[in-house]
Amino acid sequence: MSGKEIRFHGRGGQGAVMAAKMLASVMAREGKHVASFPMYGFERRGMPVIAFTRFNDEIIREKTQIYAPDCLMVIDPTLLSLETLFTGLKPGGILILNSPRQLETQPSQNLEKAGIINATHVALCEIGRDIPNTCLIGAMAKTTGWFSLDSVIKGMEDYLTGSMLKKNIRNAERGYDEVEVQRWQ
Amino acid sequence: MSTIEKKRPKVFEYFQSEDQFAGGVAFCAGCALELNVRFISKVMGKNTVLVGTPSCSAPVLNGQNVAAWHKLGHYACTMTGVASSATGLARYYQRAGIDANVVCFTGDGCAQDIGFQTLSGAAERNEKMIYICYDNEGYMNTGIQRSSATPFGASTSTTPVGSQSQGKTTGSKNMPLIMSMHDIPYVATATLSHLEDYAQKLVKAKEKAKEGFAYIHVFCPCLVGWKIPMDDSIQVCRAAVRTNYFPLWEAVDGKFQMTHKVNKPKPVQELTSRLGKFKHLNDENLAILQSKVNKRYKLLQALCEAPE
Amino acid sequence: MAVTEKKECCIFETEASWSYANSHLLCLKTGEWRTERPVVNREICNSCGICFTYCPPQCMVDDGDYYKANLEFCKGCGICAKECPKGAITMRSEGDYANECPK
Amino acid sequence: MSAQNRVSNQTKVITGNAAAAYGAMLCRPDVVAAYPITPQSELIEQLAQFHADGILDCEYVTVEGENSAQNVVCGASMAGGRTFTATSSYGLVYMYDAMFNTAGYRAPVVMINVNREPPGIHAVCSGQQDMISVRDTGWVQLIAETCQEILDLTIQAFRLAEDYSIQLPVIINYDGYYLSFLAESVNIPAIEDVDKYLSVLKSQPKRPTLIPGEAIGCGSHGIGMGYVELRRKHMAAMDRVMPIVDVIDEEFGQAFGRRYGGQIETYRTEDADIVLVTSGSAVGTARTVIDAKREEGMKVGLVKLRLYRPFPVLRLSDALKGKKAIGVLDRSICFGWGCGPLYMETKAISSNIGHVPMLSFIDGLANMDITKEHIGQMIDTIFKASQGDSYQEVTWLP
Repeated sequence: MSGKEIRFHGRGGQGAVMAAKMLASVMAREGKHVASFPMYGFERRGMPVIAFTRFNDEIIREKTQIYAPDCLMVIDPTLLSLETLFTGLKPGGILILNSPRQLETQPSQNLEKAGIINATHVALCEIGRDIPNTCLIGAMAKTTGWFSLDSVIKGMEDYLTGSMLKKNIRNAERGYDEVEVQRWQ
Repeated sequence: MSTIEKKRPKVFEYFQSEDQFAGGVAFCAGCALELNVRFISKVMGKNTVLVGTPSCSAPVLNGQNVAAWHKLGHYACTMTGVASSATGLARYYQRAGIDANVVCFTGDGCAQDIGFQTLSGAAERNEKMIYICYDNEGYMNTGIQRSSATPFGASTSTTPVGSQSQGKTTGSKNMPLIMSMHDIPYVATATLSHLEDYAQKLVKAKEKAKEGFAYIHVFCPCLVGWKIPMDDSIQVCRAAVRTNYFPLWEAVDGKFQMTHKVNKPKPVQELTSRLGKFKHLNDENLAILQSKVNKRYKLLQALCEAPE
Repeated sequence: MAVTEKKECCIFETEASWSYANSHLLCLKTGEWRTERPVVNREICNSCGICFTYCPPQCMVDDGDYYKANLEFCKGCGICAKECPKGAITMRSEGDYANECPK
Repeated sequence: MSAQNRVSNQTKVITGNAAAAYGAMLCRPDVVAAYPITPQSELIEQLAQFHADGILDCEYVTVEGENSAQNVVCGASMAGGRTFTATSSYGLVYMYDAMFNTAGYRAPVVMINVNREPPGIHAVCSGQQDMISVRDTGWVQLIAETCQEILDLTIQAFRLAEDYSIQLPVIINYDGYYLSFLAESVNIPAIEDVDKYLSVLKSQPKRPTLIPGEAIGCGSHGIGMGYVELRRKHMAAMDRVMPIVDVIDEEFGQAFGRRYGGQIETYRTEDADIVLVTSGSAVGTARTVIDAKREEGMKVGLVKLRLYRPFPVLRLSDALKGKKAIGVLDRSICFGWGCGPLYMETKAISSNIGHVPMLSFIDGLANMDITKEHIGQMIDTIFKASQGDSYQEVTWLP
């Protein structure tokens, strides 16, 4: 496996930026070079937010936005209606989606599989608040197979401590265990 | 620099050091500001660092190349940066354990107008320093333009008297009261006719500046700008106090009190008649000015009588 | 190009504008500004020191039991005369002293 | 373990803003003053957290505006302290008058400027116009490319600013968004190693400071030749910055194993026929494009401008001498010359490098992405110009 590029879609306050950063920490634990950054103007609750994460065995030089992602993480199911959501997705692309239900149709020709989990529900159970991002990273580990659950837990230690860390570990574990993968040819 | 042994007026008791200024410095003959800076240097002592800005005092406070007119520590800065520069100095001295009185010394234009934000900010942060504003009611150094301290009706070069104008149309900012609303340990007004009162306030400010921000607002006439004879500036200060135009008060930890009660205040005309800048004032405008003085005094009285 | 040639510095020893009053104290002979001088009438003066207190250049000096103006710095503003509670000081035209040898 | 080393002496995934905060913390500033502004806020929040956690032992002044921030650090610096501040765009121009003051006082303040478009056409977006606008305030200006370089350059900036032969304030610029919020693996050195790196400053003579009770005045009027003398001294100090930036970078390399090339870094220029000159985050992207073009057989190189003020005239001339065509990519514009400002300055050294086609590219304004495709287009255009094709001097991308 060489480099991968992931684009995160969320709304302000849902932790899309944090998820992107956390994924970078996770992949750094896996010994990869990493780069992650968000793109937004004002920090506003509810406003659609995009963030990017790259990882690679080689050093990452480019500082551009990601136009042809290998994977999309969609933190808010309502963003599925976004016309540009799948723009640039590479053939064989992967979607990690927070949603209570499976997709009825293949939303993009290039989408090969989708890891779907009701991460909001899991987060409300485990954390008591709608912070689905760590659950989705757990789901990503399972769906993509790019990194281990162990690295996810270690990567979270850069950002969380104490009871919040414990709750989020549980959140990620459930994401890993409970994600349902849909496939298309 | 002179010393004197005999028959010392009481104010001498407050002097910490001799005059730190050279014998001859470039202030106008009879300038109250000259008395002001020399007086501060004596009461505040040698450990004082004055922070000043372009103004009437700058040619004397600032050095010229490697030479200087006085032996106090001095930091010159922009008009926008007096209280903030002083913050930097004071904070480093505190950190390094260096004992110093950091004293900002600016005119009203800097304190109330262009440097107001930074002054307000430093006061809100309760920086351990003293800010002395010498209020000559306008921009005297640049040629007598109006500032937010210029009183109602005063003629200045930017509020001139003409067929359509009778001088400044708005009153002045009540600066010392504004500063007192910053919840700082010490605020006082002072003037040069009441030097013992002023000295006591400087000493208190020095003491209270160990806890936080101390502000003294000094009524300081300008002979040229106010159009008064050169021997009259002390008389003008006295008249300002007697008419309640400039009452002497202090607020220690938010507790207001008059430091010099005027029993039968004179009409404000007793002051305005001495000043060329009010020469054009008609009865109607004089009455407006008087009512502004009364209103301001009543507010101050109420603050002094406020229960703790 | 772009390298400033070295020139002897002549005024400052420092890189920035620092002044050192102990070694370089400036002083103006402000006495030369004066058109009138204060003269103390010792018959009336009670040496209360008020003239000294209010003198802007602080140049009233001790003269035995009395005060007198240091004419090197006295600008002749007349505040001492005006503030004297006894009226012991009068301002006299410098013209009256034109024949005096300057110090 | 020291409080600082609980969070340093390790490699961590952190943002450019955090890297700057770590860099500043490791240099043990005495006084920090700052006012928040997007995209810098995270930096000063991180410093505030360090302060709250006892990791940063300093006077932290939470001022009411950037103008005050600049005056606070200037005052504290003249009193004798090591000082740090950070701002961006609107904040930078709001401290314009105070920046002249700091530079004129030769106060060795270190300041981060997170590049963002200035007021006028309001844009909470990346762009280098802010740093261009303070070009002639007399500050040294450096530009970083990566998060690691931000941290390393912050440490180097204190070494440079406080050097007795320099005594100048230093700005470190890095692109808002593209670097400020970029999270990368960053090696955070041990504070003892930073202490050691900076210890050379302690062996130097002490610069003058404003000590109470000593009859010293700071900022006296420069009269006549006094003024002229100080101006010449300021300029001479700027000249000394150029070689010392190379020395400091080499010392840093010896201490920490990371070298950045000093005033400029050349990338595959040695045998190159054509060269692209640029700065900041665009350099990283340009490297990947240069590599791809090299694969195709095109002899193209890259110059990364690290020192913006003083302008690295000699090093840049050496790097560009003998090339067949030169392109300069700017993330800002230069009124009056109708081109990019770095281009204008590069053009000013054409007498040193010979008259060859020079092309100005303007890209990346207001967060517009400087993509690989854009840089590819630029290089192709430079190549064609080098082959004698007619070319347009100034090109706006996209």
